[in-house]
Amino acid sequence: MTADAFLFWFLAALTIISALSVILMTNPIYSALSLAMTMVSVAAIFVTLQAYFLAGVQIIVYAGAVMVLFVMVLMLFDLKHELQAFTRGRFSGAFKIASIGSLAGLLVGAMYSARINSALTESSIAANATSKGAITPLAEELFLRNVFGFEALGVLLLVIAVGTVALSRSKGGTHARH
Amino acid sequence: MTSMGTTGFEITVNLIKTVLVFLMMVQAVPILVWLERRGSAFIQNRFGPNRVGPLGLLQLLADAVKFLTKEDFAPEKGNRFMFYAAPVFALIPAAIAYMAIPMSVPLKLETATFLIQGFEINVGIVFVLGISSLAAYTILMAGWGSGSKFSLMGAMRASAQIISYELALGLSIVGVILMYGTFNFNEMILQQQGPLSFNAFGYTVATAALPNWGIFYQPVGMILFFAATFAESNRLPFDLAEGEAELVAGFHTEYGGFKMLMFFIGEYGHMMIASGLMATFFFGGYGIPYVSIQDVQNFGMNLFGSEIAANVFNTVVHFLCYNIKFGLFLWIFIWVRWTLPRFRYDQLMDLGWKTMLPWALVNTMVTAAVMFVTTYFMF
Amino acid sequence: MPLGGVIFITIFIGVFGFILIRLARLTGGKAVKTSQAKFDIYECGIPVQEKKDTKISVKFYLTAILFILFDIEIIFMYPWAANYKNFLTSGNGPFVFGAMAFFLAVFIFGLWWEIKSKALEWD
Amino acid sequence: MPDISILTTITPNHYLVLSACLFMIGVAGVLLRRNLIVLFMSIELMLNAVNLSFVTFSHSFGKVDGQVMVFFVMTIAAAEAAVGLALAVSIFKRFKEVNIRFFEHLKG
Repeated sequence: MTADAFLFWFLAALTIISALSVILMTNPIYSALSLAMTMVSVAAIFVTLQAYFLAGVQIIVYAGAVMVLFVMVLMLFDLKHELQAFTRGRFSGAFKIASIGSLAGLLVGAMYSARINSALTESSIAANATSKGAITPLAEELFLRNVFGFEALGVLLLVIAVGTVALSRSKGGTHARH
Repeated sequence: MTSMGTTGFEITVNLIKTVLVFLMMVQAVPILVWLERRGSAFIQNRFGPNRVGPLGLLQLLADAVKFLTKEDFAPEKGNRFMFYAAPVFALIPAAIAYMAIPMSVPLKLETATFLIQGFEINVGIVFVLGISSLAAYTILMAGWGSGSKFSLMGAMRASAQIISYELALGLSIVGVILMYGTFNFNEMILQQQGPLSFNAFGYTVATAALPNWGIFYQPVGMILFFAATFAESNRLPFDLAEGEAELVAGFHTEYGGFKMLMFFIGEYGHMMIASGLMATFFFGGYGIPYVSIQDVQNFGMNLFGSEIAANVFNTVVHFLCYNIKFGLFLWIFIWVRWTLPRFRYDQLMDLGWKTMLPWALVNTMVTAAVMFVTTYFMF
Repeated sequence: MPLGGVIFITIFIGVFGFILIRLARLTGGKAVKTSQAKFDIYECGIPVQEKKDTKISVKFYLTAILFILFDIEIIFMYPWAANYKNFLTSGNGPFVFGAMAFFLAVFIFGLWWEIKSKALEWD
Repeated sequence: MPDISILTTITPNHYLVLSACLFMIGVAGVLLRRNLIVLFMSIELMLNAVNLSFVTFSHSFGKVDGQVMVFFVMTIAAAEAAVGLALAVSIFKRFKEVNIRFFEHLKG
């Protein structure tokens, strides 16, 4: 077994286990911390795919910012334990699980029928990524060919910033009386 | 394991190296604590710890014994798992982020080349920023796991402070990245070799009087970066998380003994990252001013006469040079702590959002505009 | 990228920290419950007050949200900054400079609006 | 001796299957959980799964379009989390819980 294969299986197992604990933990704070763990291991998987900069962005944006926000909000709420963590109804639950299972089977089956048989090799991006211009292709793609999307996202972020401030305008803490 | 080496020997050495860097970090903490206590005593015209051993140096051992004999305590109200996990997690981001910073020229032996750093990462800056931003979880876990109001309030304050200053930190680095055009620390250091020289309006400006350090290109960026790192590592004047008049001790109110010590190691680890980054970005990293790497190599060749000995000499000399710069910044951290008073929380947030962030933006824009103008207009 | 090394040292530090905490428990012993007060959380000397709703200002989470939004804008500048020299030499300089100027204008407008709307005021 | 090349040779398929598994875990979370914030987290999981497949395709075709797309997806995911949590906080202030039971209050 090569080191790369071992690394992949290790990271895949880590990702799946932490992702499962996101949806199985009844305490939402544990869910959020598991999700942070998932994000970090997905970043590590990005590294094995030679997307170094994206791995860094994944850690900064998801693990370092979005999940910190989730954890902070959950601590603000301070939900001690959840009485109804999962949906009610034995029948509907079984039905949901069955439908998820069949969908998963369908997806995995589809992927195997349309398999890409090339082994994972050093791609042409990787050849660039190891040399001096670590992210030249990414930057050129982003700023020369997708510049409209880039500017649009800037405006979107502005709109969101204005919107969230407006949403949380009302005075008082999380437990304010009305 | 892609670039941890090709042969078994290389991989083993590289893995042991990471452990060594970590142990070095852990070992530096008692020394820094001693320096801080003696330094603060010096600044405040006191004696400081001077009874145990020469210059009070054995105070460190006495402290370790004290930590070891403290009984292990966890509050009943808190969450035991989080309470114990938080100090362990406090070590990880600080240590891993520090390992990405190069400390000397790579050591060339007969068959292999070893980098004097934990591991080389080609997107170094992004890696360090990302990993050290994970420190916010430690604080939130400690605050929530203690089950105390003071801890929770302290954790909220500390994490809000850390994330606010991360913006100013991230933005002040953009100017640096613009100047060097890379994320890689080693390339940055190599670009800072030699005398000050740059191209402007089609001419090359050079002077041998100054080294080619980043501080001469990014003075504003340096000030902003250094100030933001103080807030990131929760040091005075920004240690609002543990403002003892209001919050007892912030997120580690309930901690004692070894668990407390581990938070300390984390905090000092962030100081070390900040000092290492300051040296790397703005002060030439391990480079020696006015002397190139090749000069040192030639000097070693004349001195020892063998290639390998010269390589070792080269590495050791640059390692010492890095540590002088590194120690200087650590001392500045301690010095500032005992010189400036603490901010108020609203002043802290105002400084981060309304002063440092706009200045960092201005710095970025001016840098980009100057680079644009000096490249496109010729005289 | 030395991913294996990063994972190795992460596990190493985790085990190291765990052993340290166990060691401290061995040498120091587990805390003996001599009274209830010893095991209570810290409360400046008065008996612990059970109050369910600790009020925490919404400001903290508003700060976190604004942090996320501005952080992403800063992350967008990183590939631009790292590649700016190449853009300048390859002749795309004016275009990329203009694109980032617009983006920064939006950023500055957002920051100005947040400051003006007093979303960043702490009292 | 059975063929273990599926274990030792990692192909893009492995990554795609992993991504599908992650996506399915996300779907299960959305369907099964009742906490609004855990629902958001499950959606983040699904977005991550999609990102993973984008990066895989980008790697196997040697083009960076996929990575740019991931960049955009991350931005939008973060924006969505910001708005969603702002809504969650508003809901919590009103109903003192974030269980999706609160939708019952929305009936006329």
